[in-house]
Amino acid sequence: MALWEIIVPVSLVLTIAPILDGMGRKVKAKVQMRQGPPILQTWYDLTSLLSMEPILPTDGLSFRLAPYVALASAVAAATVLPYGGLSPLRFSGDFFVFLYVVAMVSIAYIVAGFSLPNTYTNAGANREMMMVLSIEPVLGVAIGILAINSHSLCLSYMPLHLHASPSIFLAIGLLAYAVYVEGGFVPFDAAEAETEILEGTLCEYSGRLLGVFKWALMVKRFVLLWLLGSFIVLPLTKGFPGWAVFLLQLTAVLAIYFAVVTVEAHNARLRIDQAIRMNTKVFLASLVVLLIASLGW
Amino acid sequence: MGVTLRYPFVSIEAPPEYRGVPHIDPELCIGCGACVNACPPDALMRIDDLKNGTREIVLDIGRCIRCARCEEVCPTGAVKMTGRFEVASLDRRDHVEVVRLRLVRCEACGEYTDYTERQVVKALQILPEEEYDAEEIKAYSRICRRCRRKLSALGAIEASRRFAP
Amino acid sequence: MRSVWVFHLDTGACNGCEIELFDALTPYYDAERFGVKLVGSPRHAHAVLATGPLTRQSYHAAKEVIKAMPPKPRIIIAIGTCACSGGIFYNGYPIHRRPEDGRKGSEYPRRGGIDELVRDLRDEGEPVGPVMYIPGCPPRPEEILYGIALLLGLVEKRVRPEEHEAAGLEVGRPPIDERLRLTLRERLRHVIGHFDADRVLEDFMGLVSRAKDEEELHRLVEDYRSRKDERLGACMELIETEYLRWKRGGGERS
Amino acid sequence: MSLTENLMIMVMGLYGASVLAVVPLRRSYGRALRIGHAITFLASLSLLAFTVEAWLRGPLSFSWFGVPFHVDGLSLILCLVLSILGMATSLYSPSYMEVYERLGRGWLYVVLYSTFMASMVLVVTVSNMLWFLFFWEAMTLSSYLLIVWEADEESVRRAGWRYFVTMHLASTLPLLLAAGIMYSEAGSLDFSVLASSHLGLSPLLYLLFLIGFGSKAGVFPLHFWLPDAHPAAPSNVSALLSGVMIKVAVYGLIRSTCFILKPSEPFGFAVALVGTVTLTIGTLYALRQTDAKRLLAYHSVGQMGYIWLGVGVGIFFIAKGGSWAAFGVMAMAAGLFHLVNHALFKGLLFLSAGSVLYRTGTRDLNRLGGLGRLMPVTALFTFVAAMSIAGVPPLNGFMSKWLIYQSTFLSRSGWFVLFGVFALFISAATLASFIKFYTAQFEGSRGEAVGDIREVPAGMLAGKGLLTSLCVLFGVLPGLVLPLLTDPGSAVTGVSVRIGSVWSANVIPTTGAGASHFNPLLFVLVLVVLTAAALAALPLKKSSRRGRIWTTGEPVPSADYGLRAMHYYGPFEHHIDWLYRTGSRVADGCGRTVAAASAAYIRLCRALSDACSSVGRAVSRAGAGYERHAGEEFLDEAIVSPIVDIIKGSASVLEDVLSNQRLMTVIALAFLTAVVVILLAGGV
Amino acid sequence: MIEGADEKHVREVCERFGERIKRVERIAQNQWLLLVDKNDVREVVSYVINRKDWGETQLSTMVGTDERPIRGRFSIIYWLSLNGGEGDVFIGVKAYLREEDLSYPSVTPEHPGASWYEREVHDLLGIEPEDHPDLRRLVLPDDWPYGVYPLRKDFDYTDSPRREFTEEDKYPYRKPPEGTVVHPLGPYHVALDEPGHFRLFVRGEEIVDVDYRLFYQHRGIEKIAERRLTYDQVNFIAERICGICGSSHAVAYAQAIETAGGIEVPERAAYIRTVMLEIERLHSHILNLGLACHDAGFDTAFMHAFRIREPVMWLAERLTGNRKTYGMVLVGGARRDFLDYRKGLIEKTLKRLKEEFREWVDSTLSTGTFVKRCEGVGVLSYRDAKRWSSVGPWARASGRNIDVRRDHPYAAYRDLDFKVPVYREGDVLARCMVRAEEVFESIWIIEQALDQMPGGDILADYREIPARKEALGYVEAPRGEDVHYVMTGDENTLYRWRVRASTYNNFPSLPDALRGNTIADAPLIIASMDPCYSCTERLQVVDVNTGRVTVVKEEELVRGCCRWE
Repeated sequence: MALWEIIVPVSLVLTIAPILDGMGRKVKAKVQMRQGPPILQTWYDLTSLLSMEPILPTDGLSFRLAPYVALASAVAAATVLPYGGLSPLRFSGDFFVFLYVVAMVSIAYIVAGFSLPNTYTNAGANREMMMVLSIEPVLGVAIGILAINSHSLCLSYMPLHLHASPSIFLAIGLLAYAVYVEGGFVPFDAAEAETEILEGTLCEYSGRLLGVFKWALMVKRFVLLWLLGSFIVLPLTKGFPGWAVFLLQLTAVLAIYFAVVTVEAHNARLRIDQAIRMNTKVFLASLVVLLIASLGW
Repeated sequence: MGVTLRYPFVSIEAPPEYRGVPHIDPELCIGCGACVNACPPDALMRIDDLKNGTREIVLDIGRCIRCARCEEVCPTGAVKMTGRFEVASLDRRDHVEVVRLRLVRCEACGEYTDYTERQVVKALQILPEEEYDAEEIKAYSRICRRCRRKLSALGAIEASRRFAP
Repeated sequence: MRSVWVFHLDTGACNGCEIELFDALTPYYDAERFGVKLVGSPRHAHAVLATGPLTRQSYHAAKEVIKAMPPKPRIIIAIGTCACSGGIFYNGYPIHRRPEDGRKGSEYPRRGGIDELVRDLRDEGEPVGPVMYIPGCPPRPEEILYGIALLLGLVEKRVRPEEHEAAGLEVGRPPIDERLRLTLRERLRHVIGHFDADRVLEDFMGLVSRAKDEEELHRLVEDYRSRKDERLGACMELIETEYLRWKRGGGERS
Repeated sequence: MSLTENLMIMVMGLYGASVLAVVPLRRSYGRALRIGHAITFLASLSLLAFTVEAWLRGPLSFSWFGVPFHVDGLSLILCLVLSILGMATSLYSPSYMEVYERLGRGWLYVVLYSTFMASMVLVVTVSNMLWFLFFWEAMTLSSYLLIVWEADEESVRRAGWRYFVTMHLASTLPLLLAAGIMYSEAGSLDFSVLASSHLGLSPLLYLLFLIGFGSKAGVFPLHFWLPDAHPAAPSNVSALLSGVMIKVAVYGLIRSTCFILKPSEPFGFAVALVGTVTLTIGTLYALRQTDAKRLLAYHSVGQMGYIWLGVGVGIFFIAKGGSWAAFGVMAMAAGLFHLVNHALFKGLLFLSAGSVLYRTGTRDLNRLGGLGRLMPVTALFTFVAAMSIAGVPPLNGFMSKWLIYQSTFLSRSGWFVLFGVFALFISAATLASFIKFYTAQFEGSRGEAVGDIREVPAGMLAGKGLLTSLCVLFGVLPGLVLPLLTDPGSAVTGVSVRIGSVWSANVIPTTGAGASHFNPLLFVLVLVVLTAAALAALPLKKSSRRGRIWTTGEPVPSADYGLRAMHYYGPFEHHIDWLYRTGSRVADGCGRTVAAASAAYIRLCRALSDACSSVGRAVSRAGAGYERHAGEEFLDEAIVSPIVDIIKGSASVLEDVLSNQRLMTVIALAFLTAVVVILLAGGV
Repeated sequence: MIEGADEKHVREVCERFGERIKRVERIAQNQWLLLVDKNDVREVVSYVINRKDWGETQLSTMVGTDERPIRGRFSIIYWLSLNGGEGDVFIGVKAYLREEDLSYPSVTPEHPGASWYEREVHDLLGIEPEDHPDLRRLVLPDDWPYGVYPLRKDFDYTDSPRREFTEEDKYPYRKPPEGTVVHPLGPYHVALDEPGHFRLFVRGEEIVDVDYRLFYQHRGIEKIAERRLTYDQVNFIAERICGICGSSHAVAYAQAIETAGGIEVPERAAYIRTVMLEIERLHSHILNLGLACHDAGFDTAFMHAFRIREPVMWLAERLTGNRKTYGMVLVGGARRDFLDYRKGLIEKTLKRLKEEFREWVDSTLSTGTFVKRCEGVGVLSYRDAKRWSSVGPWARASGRNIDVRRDHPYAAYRDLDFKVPVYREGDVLARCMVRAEEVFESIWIIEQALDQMPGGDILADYREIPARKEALGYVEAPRGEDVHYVMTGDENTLYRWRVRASTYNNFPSLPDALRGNTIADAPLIIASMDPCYSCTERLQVVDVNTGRVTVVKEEELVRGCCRWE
């Protein structure tokens, strides 16, 4: 494993994630019949934030470090994903490592949110935790079916060894749902609800720290989408050259993101209890899928 | 299908009915101060400098609520609501419009009066000439209130002398 | 600067500016084009959009807001006449004014609004960035966009202080007698409102100066009535009648 | 005698020495504790030496005074845990026990502590069922006495009594029955004899073991005693109870069902199922708690579920055999790894809760807050422990959970995958709970119970520091302990699993070919480097301006601003309210059963005591001044008054020392049980 | 029977109280003033308001006046109205208070809706309602000294006295109930467009109780108007009470003066006013619906609502010269006429609006997530709506069948046909539905008004307005009933102006709607009330004693120049 194999995907996600966000804003603007910001707007915002000196509500270390940990975790999660033929840090069972490292972004978000005596940040943290709690079983079932089907828990191995079956399509559907929820897209953005709790944890962040945190959250969304995209693209492109697979993955992620944004634009935000109820319903449905899968279909 | 206007990258005009920023036409303003009296937020001010004999009609469009009362009351049509609205600035001084007029100097005592040269001209224009002696009025118009009162008093004394032998 | 995150700071406004502010963010105006984004916490903001005349009750909270912002750039965008100078409410008893500014003065530019807070903050040693004044009551969304674009350096400043010496004694003389004009103007104000009255009157004066005699004037007026709006036509008729009555009554004896 | 055996003697000797050393120090509380724990620390250290030595030498058997011992990998795992926790608590306790100075009896505490530790060491090394039960009972008894240390609290007495009765009814009794059955079939109770006598796979035996060890381990639905008992004890004892004692039950389970009996698929499945239910219910209950130690106790239940899940899957696949045998070995190793890890982080968490209690006098999370600034080191240690139990990489909890997930998700069985899904979900719930645990104590504004306090003394920090560093070490270098953990499985199946190097942790033999081993250290490096890079590239100036907390403009007193522990996760808890309702119904049912059973138990004991009352009364006349405290724990007295009287009569030296009536009764009970056991043994 | 009680309801009141009603005066077509002793105020008011068979009785406004310069006493008037088809009646219950003893029995224990009114006169005039459950400061800023009453005639308006305060004695907020913490909402919260501080006492997400501090926008215009503004200028400040429903205030003010002064408004002007009021309602309702979507995180619907609304703004701009503060109203009529092309513009805009808005409503209501957020949320029961005297869509969604346009017709509404949508659910969804239906009704009203618009002048020629005349002006603003009370003064100037905006009556009932919901719902519930804090915090009361000359007419100019002493 050469160093560049890590550096390339890392810089890739760091660069593309904000652009993707910019594209999302553009798409949303189009749905809303307006011109919208330039595609690079999120980058402009980010650079502007990163160059700003923050104002800190506390000296607490967890508050200060959380954004960096979040960013590092999100980026680290990217290193176990497959990019075309390249998967920088592949190993058996890396799916769970991926999952937990992605969860670390949430953990940083939550701990930072609870690190202040502020009901806004606390509510954000609280909701994020409940969201994670309620979506985890769905995610688990999706992974379980994929594992049953592919006999592996290695991210770069699993997609290539899936056998077509009804349950696998449903499993990818579940995965998509889980990614959607985990990504905090409307209507599941209760944790960062701006009009309710002022972006939750981020309410108290400013300047550079805010920039880093926002970046982390964007990267997290991106890696989640990339995960989903890989599970869709890789099984269909066995034998393709690596660069082609990579381009297809990129296209798939873009397509998924556009779909996600369109869904986002046509929904109101669910209250956290409604979101939990919805996730539970999906979980119960997913148990049926698991049953189907364990029957070998 | 977006509906977003290209403004400000293209210039646009406000509709003709729009009550934009008011503007005082210095050619028409007679300095009567009707607008100052009518202005609800005191965006218009009349500042007399009796030393130098000038009157300033000051319009601060940063205070103006654009109700068009000044336009409504202006007897000469000097104050007009324009279609202009692009008046943002980092410097509040940019928002001030000053029209400086000359006050009439009293021919009797040499002090400045509290009305302008142009007010006199305008008043004479309106005056139904057939009912007044234009020349007398013209003469009186250049004398300040105090002197006028004095003149009247003197005139009264004169008259009483005449009628009371 | 390509990104301005703004926090809305209402210091006692009447809501008009707020609504226009919202309008500026919506499809027709879409301030997001310039990277403007309304944020929920002052911590995120590059700028505050201040509206309102700065009431005493909101003064303390507004101070908290600006102090909660990152020290740089802390731009203040004063939207609306109230925020620029206190507006129509400028010297009410619950309006915050610095003691030295008084409440009656005739200084200009007129004082009041967010400026009072900015100066207080600067006295306390808090860094505060530039203040962009966007007057209007309320400003049109275009005006707000213009102000922001000006801040971003996308457009030129179009306003400058104007100072005129009105030295001449020529005050203009309309084609009809000035006294008649003023009387007609007041009458028309009751019929059709001052805005249209001025225009009708102007039109009429145009016709008078074009017409050589009464017949031609009548023809022109008829022509005007047939072309124009019913209400305007009625007014024109009224003016003509009044004009002729006045004229025949010997108004122009001189 | 080998070095190993000598080390074992040294351990026992040191525990004995600690007892002897403190008995003369009856009047000096502090010194008794310091000296006693200094010796127990050495004992734990020798235990560690013994563990290492024995591991290097391989299994060995020996016998002392006719008691047979056998030390193999499985025993050593527990010995390892015991030695580490022993060291930590020995360092921690002298300072911590100041909290209980008003109760006096420092020497007695040391005696009980040493007995407790020694009994556990003996339980996991002895190789005869009867002696196993004897030490088992000694462990129960000494732990009971430690639990009711604060016996002047009504709630503590109640919790202790509940624990004691449950243990006798649901643990000792089934195990005794099982021993009886086995003896009737094999004619001996030596483990080696039992193992070689090919006992039939009687479901009854499995069931008895399941109940007997399950109730000790606190698995659902026999967990009800645990959330009361663990918080009742002093925190250092809680750490041992949660950290080690309930693990001894896992040892017993594996020892009995894999080594003595044969691993069985249905049994494995049952264990995994029980584990899953336990982890789900225990943790979801923990989610709701706002009492620090109660929360931790419920998590002990939950985490026990993880261990049982891993072990159960292990037993299932070991029984399945064939190509799955290696998988089973790893699954069991996963469970055992979690056992070790849980001992570390749960011990640490209890010690942390104790530290907070030590300084603030409360464990009500609602009344705490803002301690991070005041007790930074404790905060850090607690954070590590909390993240570790929540399974956050790169800490040890993650590694064992990672293994448990693999052993369930890769099992290709819908059921086990479902178990895994629950494990995954509950991992999130654990996280939620521990974020609450950590943030409610150490972050936010100062709670109402927090005064001007400072960090706890160095001794306490040292104890916690030891555990903290091991939490990190085992997370980053799981290869250090994995060979030991796979040993029991290998021993049963004869299949040895290649662990790879000490750096890596690929332990699940999968079909996922081509994937390299997981190298946690490398991954941690990546994480650290990325964080460092982010910090370096976008540094945070120390001089950044400070602002007030944003209250949306209107000042709010910070004491009223911010959620209290009880407010965390309200909607979610509301959503799973049905579970809590059902759970409490079940717990109530169990409680009622226990109440009924204890009534019967009391009647039995009373009959027993009536039988020997004549003897008792005769002797009791010699013991003067025994006062009955009618109305308080009357049953104890009814049962044991004869024996009490015996003690009174025969050992007048102890009289002024053992002035606490309830303690008397308890010690008497110990004798009673011991007598029963010895009688049985004699009969054998 | 007392003389003057020539109406069924008034007669009944008089018969019930007999001698205790000292005087009855019919001050306008539909307005009666009953003079009682201050100790009888509570009884009379609660009798009227709690008469079950009188349907939707309502405390419309309450005025306290410093009448010392005229009568040497303070006065209070409770204005009650009958609604919902019971008759076009306003009953004022008036009592005088001596300066030495400004206390009187509070009405609040009998009718909670009186709470704010009484707190306000307590703040501004120093009148003491006895047994009032909560006499904390309502209107004045926290740093205002105690015992200084700005509305008294002897208070100099150039004063702005201060007191030093610390954060602790800033305002006596209630302590959070056991087991709750404070979730402050505002003054600067993104979901509140205007400052206002809500102290939600929450148990996690759940709102257990609410305390609030409003009046961040109190601008104290009464004193400004008293000293600085002339009589006609008041129209413009009335318009700036509220940027959204300013026209309603201007019309209400003008109508009050017209009623007091007996000025006949030209019919055409009444129609123009009607059309402008309805246009204002259109933009206001669509705006509110959009903001509700925004608060629920449904940005697309928010954007589309504003897109659909924008042509209405353009229309207003072309009709009046400004998008918001129309400046269309003067006492006696209107300021701009509707020319033919302007009518055409209206028709064109409305046609487009009707289509687009119907589409918008359909698509928004078919968005499951949005409906989920609105349904059953923030329920205000009919009982609560009634006991707080709530008005407008907020009350209509809770089953109160009240609408000033129908119950007390003004302007041209008597000639027009329209429905009053009433829902019984009382939740956010019901409020949205009421507003959506009212949008269609408004379009229909404008269409009729344009068809029927008569000719003639748009501004009445009037001379003097008699002094000491009292009257009410009332308008159904987008948010409900606006009531303006005026008392004319000498020389054609006002003595007292009391504005009661619709939100003023709705606000106190908000805690009832908030309790039991979650903090996620709070912004949505608040938005669904469509609060207008600036209205509420308006200009309290405007007294115009000393006016300068209104318009310098040409005659005056001539006089100025030509009249020598």
